[in-house]
Amino acid sequence: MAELQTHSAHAVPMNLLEAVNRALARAMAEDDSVVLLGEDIGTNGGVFRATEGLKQQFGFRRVMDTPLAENLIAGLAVGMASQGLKPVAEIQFMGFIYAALEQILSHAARLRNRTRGRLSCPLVIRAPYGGGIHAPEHHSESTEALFAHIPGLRVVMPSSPARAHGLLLAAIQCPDPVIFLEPKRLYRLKRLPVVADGDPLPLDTCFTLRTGDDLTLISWGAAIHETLGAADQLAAEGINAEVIDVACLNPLDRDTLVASVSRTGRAVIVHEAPGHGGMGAEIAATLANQALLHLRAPVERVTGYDCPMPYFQLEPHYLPDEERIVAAAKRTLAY
Amino acid sequence: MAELQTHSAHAVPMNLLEAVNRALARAMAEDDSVVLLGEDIGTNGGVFRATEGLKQQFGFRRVMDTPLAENLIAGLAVGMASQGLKPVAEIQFMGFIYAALEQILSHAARLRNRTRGRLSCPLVIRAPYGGGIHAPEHHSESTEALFAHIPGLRVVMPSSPARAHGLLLAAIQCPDPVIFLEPKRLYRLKRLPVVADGDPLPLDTCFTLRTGDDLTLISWGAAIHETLGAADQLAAEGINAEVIDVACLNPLDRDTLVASVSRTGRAVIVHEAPGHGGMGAEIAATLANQALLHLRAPVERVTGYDCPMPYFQLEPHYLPDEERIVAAAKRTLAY
Amino acid sequence: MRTDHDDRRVAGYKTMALIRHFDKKAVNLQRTGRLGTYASCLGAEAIGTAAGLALTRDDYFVPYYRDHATLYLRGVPLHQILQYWGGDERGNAFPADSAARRDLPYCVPIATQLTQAAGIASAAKLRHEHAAVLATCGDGATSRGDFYEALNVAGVWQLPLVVLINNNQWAISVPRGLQTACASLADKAMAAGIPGVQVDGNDLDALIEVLDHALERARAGKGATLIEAISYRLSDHTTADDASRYRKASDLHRAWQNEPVRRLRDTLAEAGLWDAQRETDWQQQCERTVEEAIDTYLNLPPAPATDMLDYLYAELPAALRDQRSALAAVDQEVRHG
Amino acid sequence: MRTDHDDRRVAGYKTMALIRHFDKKAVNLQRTGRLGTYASCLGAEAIGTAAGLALTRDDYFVPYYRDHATLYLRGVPLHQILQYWGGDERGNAFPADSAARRDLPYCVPIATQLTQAAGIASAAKLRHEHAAVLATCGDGATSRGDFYEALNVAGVWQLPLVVLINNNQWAISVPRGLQTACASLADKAMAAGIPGVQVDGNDLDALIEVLDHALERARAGKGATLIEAISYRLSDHTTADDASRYRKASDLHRAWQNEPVRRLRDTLAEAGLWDAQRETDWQQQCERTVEEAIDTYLNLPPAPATDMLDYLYAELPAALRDQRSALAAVDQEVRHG
Ligand SMILES: Cc1ncc(C[n+]2csc(CCOP(=O)(O)OP(=O)(O)O)c2C)c(N)n1
Ligand SMILES: Cc1ncc(C[n+]2csc(CCOP(=O)(O)OP(=O)(O)O)c2C)c(N)n1
Ligand SMILES: [Mg+2]
Ligand SMILES: [Mg+2]
Repeated sequence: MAELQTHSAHAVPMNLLEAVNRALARAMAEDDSVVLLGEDIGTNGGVFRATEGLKQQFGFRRVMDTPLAENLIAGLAVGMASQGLKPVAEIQFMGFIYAALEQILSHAARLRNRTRGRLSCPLVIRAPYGGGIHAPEHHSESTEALFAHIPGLRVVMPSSPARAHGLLLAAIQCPDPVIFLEPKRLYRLKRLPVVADGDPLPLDTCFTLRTGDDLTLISWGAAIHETLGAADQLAAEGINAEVIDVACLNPLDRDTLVASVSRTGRAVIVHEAPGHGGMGAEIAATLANQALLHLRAPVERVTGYDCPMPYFQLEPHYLPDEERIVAAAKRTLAY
Repeated sequence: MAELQTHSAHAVPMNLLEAVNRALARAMAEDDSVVLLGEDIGTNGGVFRATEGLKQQFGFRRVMDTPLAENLIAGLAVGMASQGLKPVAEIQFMGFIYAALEQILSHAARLRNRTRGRLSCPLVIRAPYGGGIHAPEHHSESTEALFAHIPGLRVVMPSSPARAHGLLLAAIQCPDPVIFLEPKRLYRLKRLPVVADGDPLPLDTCFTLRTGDDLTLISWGAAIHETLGAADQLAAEGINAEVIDVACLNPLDRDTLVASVSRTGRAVIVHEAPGHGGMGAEIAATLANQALLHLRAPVERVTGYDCPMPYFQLEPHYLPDEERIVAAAKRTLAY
Repeated sequence: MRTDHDDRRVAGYKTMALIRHFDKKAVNLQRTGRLGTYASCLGAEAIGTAAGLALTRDDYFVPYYRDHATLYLRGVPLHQILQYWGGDERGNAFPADSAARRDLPYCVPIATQLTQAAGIASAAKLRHEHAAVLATCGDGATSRGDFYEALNVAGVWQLPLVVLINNNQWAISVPRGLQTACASLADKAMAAGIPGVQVDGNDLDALIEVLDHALERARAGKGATLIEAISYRLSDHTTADDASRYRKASDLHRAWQNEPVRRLRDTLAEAGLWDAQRETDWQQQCERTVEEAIDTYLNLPPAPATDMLDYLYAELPAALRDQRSALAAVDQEVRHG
Repeated sequence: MRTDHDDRRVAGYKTMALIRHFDKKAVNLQRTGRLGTYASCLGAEAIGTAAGLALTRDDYFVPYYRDHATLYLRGVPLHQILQYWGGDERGNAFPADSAARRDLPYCVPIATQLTQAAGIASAAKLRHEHAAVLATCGDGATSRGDFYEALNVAGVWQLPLVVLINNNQWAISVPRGLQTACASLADKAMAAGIPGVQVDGNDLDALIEVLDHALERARAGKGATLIEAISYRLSDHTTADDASRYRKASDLHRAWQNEPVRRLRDTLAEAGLWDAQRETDWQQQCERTVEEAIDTYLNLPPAPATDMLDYLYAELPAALRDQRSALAAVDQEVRHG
């Protein structure tokens, strides 16, 4: 699905963080069953201020500061969702989500299936993810692949204020459990127009951000930023890259990806997470399987190294940057 | 690396479970710092009897029945390993390992790196994995992909008594943290010769179980069984399949895989876990990248469906069987 | 004069006797290959029954895997309980008109149901329902952090939650004394700032009293309670276990002296509420009821393979269409092949 | 007559004053972009110092992220503490000849260090060491299941473990009263069947006494203790936080009245163990020491990019060779470009 920048009469400039905040406020205003829970989300408005003002607006009953326990947060959310509430839980940083994995994998993702539709689990778990803000250890993780491999879950990663807004609205309305990973590096990057009363965006399609015929650059979340930058650099040299924001890693819109690469014949996939077993592998494998005869070069992956995100001194060397993306694109073109 | 069935003077017939038990006993006898911990591993000898007799032989101080808490088991093991013990923890079923993920991902896999080599974490976490024994819910999981994506960890999955024995010895001796996943479906399948005083096997190479020129079948763990069966069926029709047991999913021996498929030009990857984001994707992506010009057909994946392993009535429809593997192989050959 | 209370006790006894019979038959079904691994409730009949009697239709029940009696009293037919243990998720689709309609299904990963129960309790509180949530677990479960996290939030949020521990002295092969050094499991409530009560888990009357009190307290907005019911697991852990490997026959023998079913029967008989004739009649009734349930169970149509995808998401995602077609083809084959 | 005990108190005061100065400078370094997010220990100087004084070289220390004083006393140079907070893992490579040689590094994921500490304690017990393990955490950490799981196993295995809670009343913006309804955090020890003690976290003498006792008890094989030290976080949570958003200036002001450094100075002065001259001299010494540490820190050579792979496994796996070469090329470029 192609979505080029929407400009509308109702559009208001927002950064990604404000877009998240506005989507939460709107969802809560429109639906009483939407409740928020997490650490420091009340009076403090969240450590990034994503929930700023919401406790004041909707009261402490709907904006719950929990005790400090991520497994608890997830379990509470599962319980609430099983009875028709729509909990939106915040995990303060993605690096602290692992204690919640058992609840997510064994229960949230399975409750509907396990009860053959009698109960469901319409929760959203939001977490800021990714590096690039010189944060402490464990504050810069990109482990989306762990969640994308869990059947029954939806994994959504916006990369612009408009997509953060529209996808978060959709995630909250969605009757399935959703992991919503917010690129904290882009939180305050720039204000872009968002249609605050616009429709939710679909949860199972890629977004084509830029069209081109020479190769396809595929990415999601924060790395979209460098990917678009690389596309600009390539354009300056007369190379037209198509740029696709995958946005939803499970279920995955394979059709858009395969169609694009079948046309361009070349693909570079960019993500921040370690390459080994990352979601770039799934996409590369899919392209190589479904577009094999169209491929004019091997599908390349530009990713984090196969080590934990280093503490911030070495972080710049870890993150895929425009240079690495451009180099991979050129290798692909020269093949 | 090629390892065809070893027959030696010292070989003793064992099933996979006995091979695990013997490797544990030998490691404990040879090294005082090896200790076992887990639920029901003491007097009961483990619910599958993998630790049968070890408490009697080595005492309750070295064979510790823990309170019922997987997060605790992993944390204890990390603490012990940080001070030079070599804990071998049992998680009773892989479906109960998720509570331990935070300790594994955030600590075990990172301790050496975090302290720049001052401390290390030579632990082994064993867990029976996979379906096919008509077990209760959560008792049939294959979530190796979650662990294979964690840098700093080693993920090992044996598929025969000899490999279980040799790889477990190696895992215990290894100075890195190892997740050791035992195919419970093969535990008692058949007794095969194991050299009880043989050397540990290497932890970073594939095992070529059968050579062939027509295509390469790639698998690991329990699915090796059906994969070998499929190779037999194909052989009956005059098709010679090479069969590679990946065995170690991280670090991954890409060279052996690429070399084989570069020669045969065709590959089918088989695993029990859901396909989406599974380790088949990493291998398919690697092959398509590094062997692109040699590929005569798209790399196929035969996997579980993208849903949780169903409770046992539907399990037979979920698990990849010989028929599906043979069909994929033939599609590949007919391409 | 026969009171309401007496009626409840007699009803309780009938359920306990029925479930005991059901349990025996379920183990037999497993032994003859017609059921999967099954968790017996032998020795836990009073606990499960008391829970079922104390709960109202407005309350919520969050079971663990030995709560067959409670689910039965919540309106789940026995054949559906067998269907679950027979490896079929449809067993968890509790009847829409039953008290169990919103209850959580059996929970396999130990203690994970407890934080969920706290979540249900906070939903009930948010909606100002006059309802309590009862969650159960075993003694082994009290070692998992979830147990503590759930009690802790229930304390600080004053949730309408009652956690009932079936302390049957064993977690598979691990005895209670190796789980914790805490003098009594009820004392663990202290850590959460809520009341903790110990009760004889073989005494239906005592159980009902304690549960009534705790549930009413919860419904009235006065907060959570932890209950430790002391019992003994008279069966193997499950049909996959052999308890003789790790516990003494003499201990088991001693525990049988205090088993809940006969004990209640004797009490009722002494009070003139039960007699040999009623016992014979009821045992016959139990046999008929359980036979019927088994019959229904064994004749249930198999689930289509497509079920494994059809309930995963609210709507089948486009990404799964091909996989569903493959499974539909399997179903075709099964039907016609 | 001046006693050993007096010497220890004076040494304690000196450390507390030094760390207070260090802390102020570290916050400044962060504000001027020369340090990463930093967790201040303002108000926790007595706790950290008492821990450092009570531990022996044979003991093990398992810190959380505010334990700068303790690490310093364990022999970690101040510049290395800065190096860690400056975003460099080499800060965790504590000197091989120091008491900290085997200590765990700062732990960021709340409470996860506690089960590890229990593991270390069981290793020490297995080896019959005369050693205790001291692990620290905050009040917020007591809500995580790990806290409870660690205490529980320490109780049932009689481990030589002491868990010291720095109850500074806040977990970022969440006050102690929203973490738990338990009357005192020390009471949580009950759930594990171990003793729990409350102590004034602003009183070095009291802290040392309680710690000495608990650690000696642990070393003697008598089991674990939970200690709740009551303090107040006088700083923002970290340099990334603004506490004025969620707490009253008046509360903070009140807490300052009881702050540990001045309080100990006054006590020592009254006892004739300290005076204005010594204070001036020592403050000057603190400034010099901290300046030197900052200097050393700022002049540390940057780590090569290859470090991110070189310590991940004991030996570089073949699978990572290409990635290492790519990083080595980056290092080349940095050096020559
Ligand atoms: C998280 C988890 N770990 C391990 C298991 C395997 N297991 C099933 S029942 C059980 C013992 C539970 O003991 P207890 O809580 O006392 O309940 P009981 O079975 O005695 O009623 C164990 C270890 C599990 N189901 N879930
Ligand atoms: C598992 C986990 N969840 C969340 C965080 C983010 N976080 C860092 S400190 C903190 C509060 C900790 O409070 P407390 O335990 O009282 O220690 P204090 O900082 O007050 O000393 C939080 C929520 C974290 N580091 N780890
Ligand atoms: Mg039990
Ligand atoms: Mg605190």
